[in-house]
Order: sequence, then C-alpha cells, then structure tokens
Amino acid sequence: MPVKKKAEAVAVEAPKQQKLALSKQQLFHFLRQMRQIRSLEERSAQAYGQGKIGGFCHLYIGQEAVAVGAVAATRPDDYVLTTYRDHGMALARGIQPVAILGELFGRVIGCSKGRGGSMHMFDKQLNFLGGHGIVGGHIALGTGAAFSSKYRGEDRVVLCFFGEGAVHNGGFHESLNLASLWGLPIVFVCENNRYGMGTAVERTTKVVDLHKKAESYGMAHGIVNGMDVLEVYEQSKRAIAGARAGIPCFLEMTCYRFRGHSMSDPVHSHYRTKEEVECYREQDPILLLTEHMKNHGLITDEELSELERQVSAEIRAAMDAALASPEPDPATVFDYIYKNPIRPGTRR
Amino acid sequence: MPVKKKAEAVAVEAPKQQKLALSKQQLFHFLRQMRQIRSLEERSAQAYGQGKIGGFCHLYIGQEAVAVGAVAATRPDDYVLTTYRDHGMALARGIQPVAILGELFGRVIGCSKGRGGSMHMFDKQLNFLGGHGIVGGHIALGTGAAFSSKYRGEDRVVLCFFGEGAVHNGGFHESLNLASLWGLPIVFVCENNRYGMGTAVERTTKVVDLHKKAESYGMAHGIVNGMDVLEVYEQSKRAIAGARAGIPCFLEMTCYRFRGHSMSDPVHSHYRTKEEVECYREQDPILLLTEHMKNHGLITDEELSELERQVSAEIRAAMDAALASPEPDPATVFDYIYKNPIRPGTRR
Amino acid sequence: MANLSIRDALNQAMTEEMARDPMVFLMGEEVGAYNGAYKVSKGMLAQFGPQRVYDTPITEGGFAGLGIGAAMTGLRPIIEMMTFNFALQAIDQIVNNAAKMHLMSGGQFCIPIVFRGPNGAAHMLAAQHSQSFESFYAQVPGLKVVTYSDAKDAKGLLKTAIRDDDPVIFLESEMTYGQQGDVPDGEYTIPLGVGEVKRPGTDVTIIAWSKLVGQLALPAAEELAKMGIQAEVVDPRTIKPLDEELIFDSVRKTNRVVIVEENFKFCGVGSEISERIYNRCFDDLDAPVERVTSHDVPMPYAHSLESAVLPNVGRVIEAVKKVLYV
Amino acid sequence: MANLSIRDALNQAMTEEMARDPMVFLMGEEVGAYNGAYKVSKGMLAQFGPQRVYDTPITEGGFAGLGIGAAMTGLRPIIEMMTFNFALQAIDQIVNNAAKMHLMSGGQFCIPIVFRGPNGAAHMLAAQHSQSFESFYAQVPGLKVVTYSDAKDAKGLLKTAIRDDDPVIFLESEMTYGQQGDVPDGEYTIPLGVGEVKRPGTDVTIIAWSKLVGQLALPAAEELAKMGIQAEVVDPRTIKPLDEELIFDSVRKTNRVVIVEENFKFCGVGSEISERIYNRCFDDLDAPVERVTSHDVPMPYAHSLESAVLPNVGRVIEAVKKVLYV
Ligand SMILES: Cc1ncc(C[n+]2csc(CCOP(=O)(O)OP(=O)(O)O)c2C)c(N)n1
Ligand SMILES: Cc1ncc(C[n+]2csc(CCOP(=O)(O)OP(=O)(O)O)c2C)c(N)n1
Ligand SMILES: [Mg+2]
Ligand SMILES: [Mg+2]
Repeated sequence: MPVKKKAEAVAVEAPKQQKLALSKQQLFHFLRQMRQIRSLEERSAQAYGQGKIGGFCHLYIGQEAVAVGAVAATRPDDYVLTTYRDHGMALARGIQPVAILGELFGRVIGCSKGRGGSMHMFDKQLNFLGGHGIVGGHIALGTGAAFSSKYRGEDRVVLCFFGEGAVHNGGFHESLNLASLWGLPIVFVCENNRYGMGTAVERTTKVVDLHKKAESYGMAHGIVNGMDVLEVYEQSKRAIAGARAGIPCFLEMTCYRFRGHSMSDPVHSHYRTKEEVECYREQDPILLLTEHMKNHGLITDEELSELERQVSAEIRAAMDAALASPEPDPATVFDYIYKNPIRPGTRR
Repeated sequence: MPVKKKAEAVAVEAPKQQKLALSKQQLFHFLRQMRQIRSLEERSAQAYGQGKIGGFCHLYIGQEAVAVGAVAATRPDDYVLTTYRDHGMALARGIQPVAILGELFGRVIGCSKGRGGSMHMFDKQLNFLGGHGIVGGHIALGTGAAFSSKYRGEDRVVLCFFGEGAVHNGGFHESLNLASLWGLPIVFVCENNRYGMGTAVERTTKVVDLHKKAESYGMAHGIVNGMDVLEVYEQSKRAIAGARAGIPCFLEMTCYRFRGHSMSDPVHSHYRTKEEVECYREQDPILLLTEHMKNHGLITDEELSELERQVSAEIRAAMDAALASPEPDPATVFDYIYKNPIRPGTRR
Repeated sequence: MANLSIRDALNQAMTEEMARDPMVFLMGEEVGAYNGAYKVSKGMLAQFGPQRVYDTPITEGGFAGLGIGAAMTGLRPIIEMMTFNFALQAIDQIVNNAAKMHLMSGGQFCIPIVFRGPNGAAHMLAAQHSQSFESFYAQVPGLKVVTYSDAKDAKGLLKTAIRDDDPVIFLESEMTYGQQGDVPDGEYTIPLGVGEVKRPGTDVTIIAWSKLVGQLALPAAEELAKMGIQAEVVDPRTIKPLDEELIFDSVRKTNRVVIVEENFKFCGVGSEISERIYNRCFDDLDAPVERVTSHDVPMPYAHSLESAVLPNVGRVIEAVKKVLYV
Repeated sequence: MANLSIRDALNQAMTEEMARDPMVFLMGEEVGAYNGAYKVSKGMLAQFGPQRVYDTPITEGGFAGLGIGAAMTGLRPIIEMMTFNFALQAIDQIVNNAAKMHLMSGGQFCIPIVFRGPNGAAHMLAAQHSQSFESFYAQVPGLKVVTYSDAKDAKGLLKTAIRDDDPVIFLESEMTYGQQGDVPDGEYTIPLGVGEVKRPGTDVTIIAWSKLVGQLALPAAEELAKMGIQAEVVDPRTIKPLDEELIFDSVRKTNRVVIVEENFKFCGVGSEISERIYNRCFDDLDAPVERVTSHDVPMPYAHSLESAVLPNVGRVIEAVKKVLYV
C-alpha cells in the first residue's frame, strides 16, 4: 500500500497557517476546471483509440489538482510552462478546449496551429510557454523566463512544472543553481507521480525526498499534497509570493497518474499493482474537492449534475468544432521555420 | 584575507582519529614527489616560454599535496583520473617525468605518444585513465570505471578528481546520483582551489560548502585541508576504504593554485590580490611538510638539499631525454582513429 | 531460416552476445523491468538478471559517460537510447569522449561500446522526437555508424557492432521493429563497412538505408519495374565507414543515381555520398544525382504536414524519372 | 575607415547593439570581470554593468537554455561559448529548443538569440578543443549559421545576427582575433545570406570561409597568380542560408572549383556545397570539384601531426592544379 505523504510547510516560510479563505465561487472554479480537464482527456483517450490523434498522448488524469491549484495562484502575466503532459496545464492556464483538442487532432484551430501536437501546446497571449518533450530540457527555459522578468524590472513569476523523472537530469541542477544564485522569480514544481514511465522513483535515486535536493542550492523548498487542490493553491500562493520577492522555491507535489504513461502503456502493468492504483483513486482530487464542498454545504447534488452536464456538453461541442477545423495545408509546410526567412543573396 | 577552511571528518566516518602513523620513508616519499612535481612544472613553465610546449598548459603548482596524498592512498590496481590540470596527478600516479615532459613537447616518448599533450596524459599500465579537457565530462567516465570494478566483482576503487568549477555542471550531479544509487566504489575528489579561471566559487553558487551537495545523493562527504599532505592522505585512506566497501564518497579538498589558470593567465590579476596569493603561499604544501619533518627531526638540512639536487638533476635529465625524442611521424597521422580500422568493402 | 521481426532479431543479437561474452551488458531507460520502451530488450532482464541489464534514471549524459568509462576499463556496454533525439544530451560524451579517447591516449584505451536506439521520425511525434542524426555522428572520426534495413542485417550487424572495439552508433527505427524477415539459423555476423545490393537493376541506382529501403526504395523499384525501368537498390548499411566501391560499381553500371534519405537535406549523408559519386564517377554519370530527403523543416505534428516533409515513394519515382529524363 | 582587429570589431558590434537596444545582453563564462577568455568582451562589464553582462558557472546547457527562455520572453541574448567545443553540452538546448520553438508553437514564439564563440582548431589544443562544428549546426533547420573572414564582415554580420529574430550560430576563430582590417566608420550592417567575392579571378573558384579565407585561400591565390592562374576567392559568409547563386555565378565563369574548409571531410559543409554545384552547374564543370579539408582524424596534439591534419596552402594549390589538369 502506498503511503500518503504528509504535507509540510515550505521550508523557509513561516509555520503553516490556516487554510486561506476561499470563496465558494473559487472552489466551484477549481471543481469545474478539474472536471473540464478530466472530461477533455477522457474524450481524448477515446479519440486516440479511434485514430483521430496521432503520436504520443500523455494523459493528466489524476493530477488535475496540481495544474488547477497552482495556476490559480498565478497572475495572468506570470509565465507557466511544463512537459509533454500538458493538456491539463494548457486548460488550467486558459487555453480553450477547442484549441487543445484542435491541437491534438492536428488542425489549424489548434493552439499551436497543428504544428505542435499533444506535447507542444503554446499560447503566447496567455504567457503559456509550452509543453516540452525533452525531459529536463525546459527547466532552463523557465529559468530564462524568470531571468527576463527580473532583467526588465518586472515582478512576473514563472511556474515551471516537470515530472520527478527530471530531477536527476543535469538540466534541473544547472537551472536551480542559476535561479538561486541570481535570485530569479521562479517556482519549480515537481509533479511527483511516483513513476517515470515504468520506473519508480525509488529506483532512480537514493534521496527520494526530492524537494530536499533544493538545499544544494540554498533554495526554499517544500512538499505538498498534490491531490488536494486547496493545499496546492495555498502552498503555491506562498511560494509565488516568495518568488515575486526574488526568492525562488522548489515545491514537490505528490500526485499520481491514474492512466498509463502514454496511450500505449496500460493503467497498471507490472510496475504498479491494481491495488496501488485503486488506493490512489480513493484520493482522486475531484472526489476530494467534491466531498469537501458537499461537507461544507458549498455544492448541492443538483449543482453537481448541472456542472457535469455543462462540462460534458462544452467538451463535446469543442470536439466537434475541433474536428470541423481543417488540417494545415501542405502548401504551408515551409512556414514558421524562421521568423525572418532569408532568401539567400536577395540583399546583395 | 582568505579564511583557511578547517578540516572536518568525513561525514559518515567515526570522529577523527589520531593521525595515521606514517613512516619516515613515507613522508620522505611525499616530499620527494611534491618536489618532483614542482620542479617538473617550473621547468615546463620555462619551456612554455621558449615555445617548446604548445597549446594550453595548466600548472598544478600549489596543489601538489592533493595528488600526492590522495594517490598514495590508492592501490596500484585502483583507477585514477582527473582534468586537464593533470601533470602532477600523472607524476603522482607513477608516470615517469620523461613521459610527462615528452607529452608536453609532443614527442613519441610521451605517455600518450604525443597525441594527447598537456591536457590528455594517459597510462593504461598504471590505471591512469587520463587527463580530460571538458569540464564535468570525465566525472561520468570515472563513475563508469567504478561500475566496471563492481561489475567484475573486483574491489578496485576509482579516485576521480575535478575542480570546484565542475560541481555546478549537470554531469557531476548525474554521476553522483548514479554512483550513490548503485553503490559504486568511487571517491569523487573536488580540488577546490577557489577559482575556475577568473571566477571565484562564491560567484558560481550560493552553497559554497561544496561537499554538502553530496547530501542530495545520500552520499558520504567531507572537507579536507588540501594543503596538508598528511591530512589528504589520511582522509583519502578512509574514503577509499569506504568506497572499497561499496560506499562512495565526495571529498572537497581546499587548496590553491599559485600560478595563473593557464600560461596566459597572470599569477594575480584583477580576480585575486597579491596579498591573497602570498597568504596561501605561506601554506605551501611543500613548506608545511618540510617544516613538519624538520620539527619532528625526520629530515636534516643536508638531506633536504641532497633531495633538491637529486630532483633537479632528474628533471633536467628527463627534459633532455624528452627533447631528444622525435616528433611523431606525419605519416602516422591516421593511426589510432580506430582500434579496429575497417577498409570499406574489404570483407565482401 | 526463421522468420523474425526486426525487434526479435535485435533481441537475439544482444542475447547471443551477452551469453557469449560476460563483459557485455545492457543499460538504458526502461530496458529492464519494462522490457524496453519498444520491447526490443524483452525478456533480457529475466534471462540475465540485474547484474547484466540496468535500468537508469533519465540522464542520457550520465549513463552514456558511465558506459564509456566502463568500456575504457574492459567492459563492452550496449547503451540503449530510448530514441536518438534524447542522445543530444549525451553527444558531448559520445563525441568528446567515446570518439576521441583512443587517439588522445595514443592508442592505449579503446572504447568498445554500442549506442543503439531508434533514429528519425515515427508517426506524428513532432519536432523534438522526429530527427534523424546519421550525418551528425558520421561527421565524427572515431565513430562508426551502422544502419540496417531488414531482420537479417539487423541481427548480423548488431552482433558485429557489439564485438567491435570502437564506439558504434547503431541506428534503428521505431516504425520497422515489427517488420518480418528471414534470419539465418545459428551464429552469423555481417561485417561493418560492407553494403549490399538489395535489388539488382540496370537503369538507375537508388541508394537508401535504414527503413527507407523497405518503405520507399524497394516499393518504388517495383513501381518502376512496371514502367519498364529496372532500378538497382543499394543499401550501404554502414554509413561510416562507407562502402563506396559498392556504390561506384552500381553507378558505373547504371550511370544514374537517386539517393533517398530521411535526414535533412543540408549536409545530409546524401550530400557526402553524391559528392563522392561525382568526384569518382564524374564521367560515368549521365545526369546529375537526384536527392530525395526530408525537407529542411523541424518536423510538424499534423499528418498533412508530416507527410509533406518526409520523402515518399512518389518523390522517389519522380526523381528516377528526372535522372532518366523521362 | 578605421583599422581594427577582429576582436575589436566584434566588441564594437556588441557594444553598439547593446547601446541601441536595452533588451540585448551578454552572458557566458568569463565574459564580464575577466573581460572574456579571449578578451572579445573587454570593457563591456565596465560600460554596461552587471545588469547587462553576466558571468556564469561552467554550465553551458544551463545558460544556453536560460538564454533561449529569455529570448522566448522578449530579450535578445548574446551567449558566448568559450569555444564551440563546449557547446556540445548545450546542443540539446540549441537543436531541440532554440531551432524548433518557432515551428512547434505555430509561429507564436521566436528565439532572437546569438550563440557566438570560437570554432575549430587553434594551435595544438588537441582533440577535445579543436573541432569545427559548422556542419552540425547547418544541418538543423531553424538555425542560421554565420561566419566571417575579416574585421568588416565580423562587425557587420554580428550586428545583423543580434538584430535577427532567429537563433544564429556565429562562428569565430581564436587564431584571427588579432587580425587587422579596415572597418567602415559609423553604423553599418551586412545582411545574412549574402556572400562576397574576396578576390576576383577567371580560372578557378576557391570557396572558403572563416579564417581559411585569409590564411589559405587568399595566400594560395597570390601564389597561383605568380604561376599565371587567376583564382576567384568566394566567401559565402553565411553557411546557412547559403548564397548559392554567388557560388554558381563564379563556377559558371571559371568552370573549376576547389572548396577549402577546416571541418572534417565526411558530411562537411563542402559536401553540401559541392553537391549543389554538381547538381546545378553540371554542364559548366570542366573537372570534378576538389575539396581541401581537415583529415578525418580527431585532432592530435603534436605539431607534426596537427599540421598534417589541417588543410594548408600547399594542399590548396595542389587541388587547384588538379582541377586545372596542370
Ligand atoms: C531526455 C529524454 N529522455 C527520455 C525521454 C523519454 N521519456 C519521455 S517521458 C519519460 C518519463 C518521464 O517521467 P517523469 O519526469 O516522472 O514525468 P511523468 O511522465 O511521470 O509526468 C521518458 C523517459 C525524453 N522525453 N527525454
Ligand atoms: C564544458 C567546458 N566549458 C568550459 C571550459 C573552459 N574551461 C577550462 S578550465 C575552466 C575552469 C575550470 O575551473 P575548475 O573546475 O575550478 O578547475 P581548475 O582550473 O581550478 O583546476 C574552464 C571554464 C571547458 N574546458 N569545458
Ligand atoms: Mg513521474
Ligand atoms: Mg578551480
């Protein structure tokens, strides 16, 4: 049986305070977004089975609380970026479902115009710096965005997400060292879902309290229950406030993916048991928040089913709209290689 | 004024014991080797000025106690490797002065047959796995040699040296993680001479107690006064014993280079003051050992000057022999690209 | 003769070599407990145990370098790159250490190591997962670069690569792991540096390697045969060293050449091959060499665009017609 | 006209662009307090302060990636690689991120960044410090690759590279930082993708770039002139995109070509250029193209061997004689 990790306060912060007072509206927003992500991804899984989506497709199901809670703690002008497991993050950041699904289907309506696909969603307007495919590779990019903010004298913060598999990669260490050395406004968020593909974190490092690795850089750090959207929100708020003041932070958010690594990986194969998956399903972040809201009389059964109806209809409509969008014209195949294309010799 | 770092015991070891009992002979050996290195390098500096040595030339002067003390703690079948600053290590490992100087002069008598030069001395017989030019790049190689030893069920240990500039590089972190995860027989030795070229360690990381970075990997670690050959020897002995038992270790040895980074860098330029250099010169490892031996009546003034005469004559003779060796024949330019050269099509 | 998938042929090659030589081991991401991201190493952990088959953290630079250090000290590592796209994180190790060590040490240390894994595009994996790297590695003296186009070659060449004392970059392809083919029974190896004519012909030489032999060159040759054009399909197999005489022999016979590759065109392997053909068979050529390559575009995700970037049978046929002036 | 060293010309280019645009900054190892390992950035920290000039730890991958992220978000970084040998630790960032971001994001993000520093051999620096990388970077769509052969071009091209909105690999040379040359007074830029004839001639085209223009091609042309052979020396300057029309024009005039490069021969830039010449000027060529390159050998240290590996004036003259059949 997997042990639920206990949440601890962010190391350099004051002892954990009362839960932030959140309005009913805010909780409703969390619930709605988590359901949107879940619904969008369940539909994506179906569409993948029908061959409507190509390539890899890494579902976020089970980890929704991390994206929703953490992104809710940002300002619109803050930067967010993540890995290839980016659909949920894209939605939490505000990309419309039709633009996400359009990207999955490789259509021009997609948020990357069909060029990026599942792993590479981008939205410049929303300061969403993308989904990235190389493990460890985008952590330095996030560090650079934080550098930008500081360079310009702004107080924009970067939220840089990555899996626990990236923590052993040299790129992680070089980035944390630079961020701490220069006091960059960034929160590094490790989504520790316990596995990198089929490899449990215990098989990749002796120090499984990953957040403690920040100590090598004198960086603030903490561990957060990533299944609890309220805790994610609260700890992210604090970490972001610190980062805005020039104190970078490393948060480890413990979570779990309910599906396989990608569509070709079964839900539970040799590397994790059915029981383990079931155990984590009991901590389903949507379930947890729903219960919390019910217990506190913040949502009725009617409101709940109405929400589900709405979300379901919305995603279905987005699906249809995305499928109605054309594939990119092959004649545009040479677009976007360069921002400033040069015809050699033309300015002689 | 630079602060002399205090020596601490290796973290996982028992509290520091009495200095190991060392024979007069052993101390004499240390002194002799340190003087050999010093003399060889002073002569090299002259030869460089005369254009007899090409390329880069990174002198080890000031750091002799590290190579001599640490290598003395190894067995002949242990592996040793280091950076481009490798003349002293090569000599401490047993490469003859003529083969070192021959390599510097690019002659066939050189330990790498004139192919490697100052930065790339090798001796397979002596299990000296080389001098390496890419900062951080050889740390994984050392880890691989330790893997080899364990794979074959041997108890050979690897001593892998690098400068403090390499500690921020991703290659360092990936290697330490693997070594700790798999319990490889290796001692990582950081020669912290306070500068990577012109950059003081304080300008490269917030955590200047570099050895503590090993905690991210659950690895034993400690700090050693790298100017004191006896302490280097003692702590290396312990760390190597641990590594032989499958407990890798990270030792930070504080030291100082008395010369510039390479021949083109002045002894003290803007990045360090004349006073600082002078202060460290007072801790010259050769001076320290000489005083210790004198104080304990282990060497007489006559013995000392006889030693100097001998070493000086030996290096002068090595110099002459090296210069008498021919440059590699240009006709051999295609040698050693491959161990198994293939003439395409020849086995059809 | 057994009929095997390329996946199984590769698996047999590794298994046989590991059984033969205890110094050979396998290391990479997911190669053990997961049986390989693409199941090439299926069963190997079970057969050889964790002392011979190692799962690693996602640190390509670290474990590539570890492999090189192990090779310096007498082991014979097979390092699986989940794909060669990720090997860019290890290319400093491969180029600066593996390729140069033998020379830098004056011949004292050799690096008997194989880096293997899929190269090039699969299907809609987008820019960061779809690059071909043969010309990167082939540029570098000290490395050998090997490909295969069928199960027989896959097995025979991988065994040779493992036995070779130099670093070998062994380029596979996700898309053809399932491709079946006859594989000789019993022990055999295929030498490096020796190509093979995969289909004899008289009118034009089509040079291709890796998956494009089976996916483009041979099907195009079939189509062309229907038009009365007999294409000779030449697979150099080893990109470096290159079996140029085999190529020149074919060119001297057909006098017309099309080179097919998935690499980008600019400084692709086809640039090198065609340059050599021009230089050595100048008077034998009846038309300029035509090249069919991926377009010089980071791979887009959408199917419509990916298809437009990759070479295809139609473009090969068109190129053949062009060199035949028909 | 001022007479400047290339070092000063590069310094002026950076200084002027930083003065003009506050979004431009300089980052790299030793670029600030040390004034640059090769003093190219001398005085820049003093002039612009630590908010514009950044010394880094020895983490090429980290600060290259940081630069790319900064470029995504509106800055215009100049990233100095102490030499491009060390950039192998950053090549995953350069290839997988800098080159591909614009396309992957459907054109939303561009990466206006310059990676600059010395490329190729200096003098007896041995294998790990002596490699030329132009063909690696030129292979990759999304990157632009720029070289220069004199102070005027160095300044004008670097200014353009800094203003360009795409990632530019700007390849310098340790050996020629001290080379003097006339530089126009006042503001000027030189467009990318436009080469220049460095010496007009009628009998043979010598194509060269970077330091080999001044060190090999022009001296060889002088020697040849004494023999009555008028060589035209063409410097494409930008390797990618390549000003092929300038090259073809020269070839159509001289009908004979020698390509000189320091890169390894296998898949070198010369492979690409000669392939294009053959393909587009097939009937204009009176002899096969000759290539003079470094031999395919990891660079040995000894002077006798280094000299044997590197191209030299003698080999250029020999090649010219060969294409002229004299
Ligand atoms: C450098 C690199 N190596 C290997 C891969 C293949 N790969 C993709 S995802 C993955 C596992 C990542 O695990 P983790 O970081 O925990 O993220 P998660 O998938 O659990 O979200 C691997 C090995 C890659 N994309 N990049
Ligand atoms: C990857 C890489 N980047 C840059 C360099 C250039 N370089 C050579 S030595 C050096 C400083 C290294 O400092 P440190 O590790 O402290 O070793 P020390 O020279 O003090 O012995 C640098 C930056 C290099 N060789 N490799
Ligand atoms: Mg994970
Ligand atoms: Mg140092």
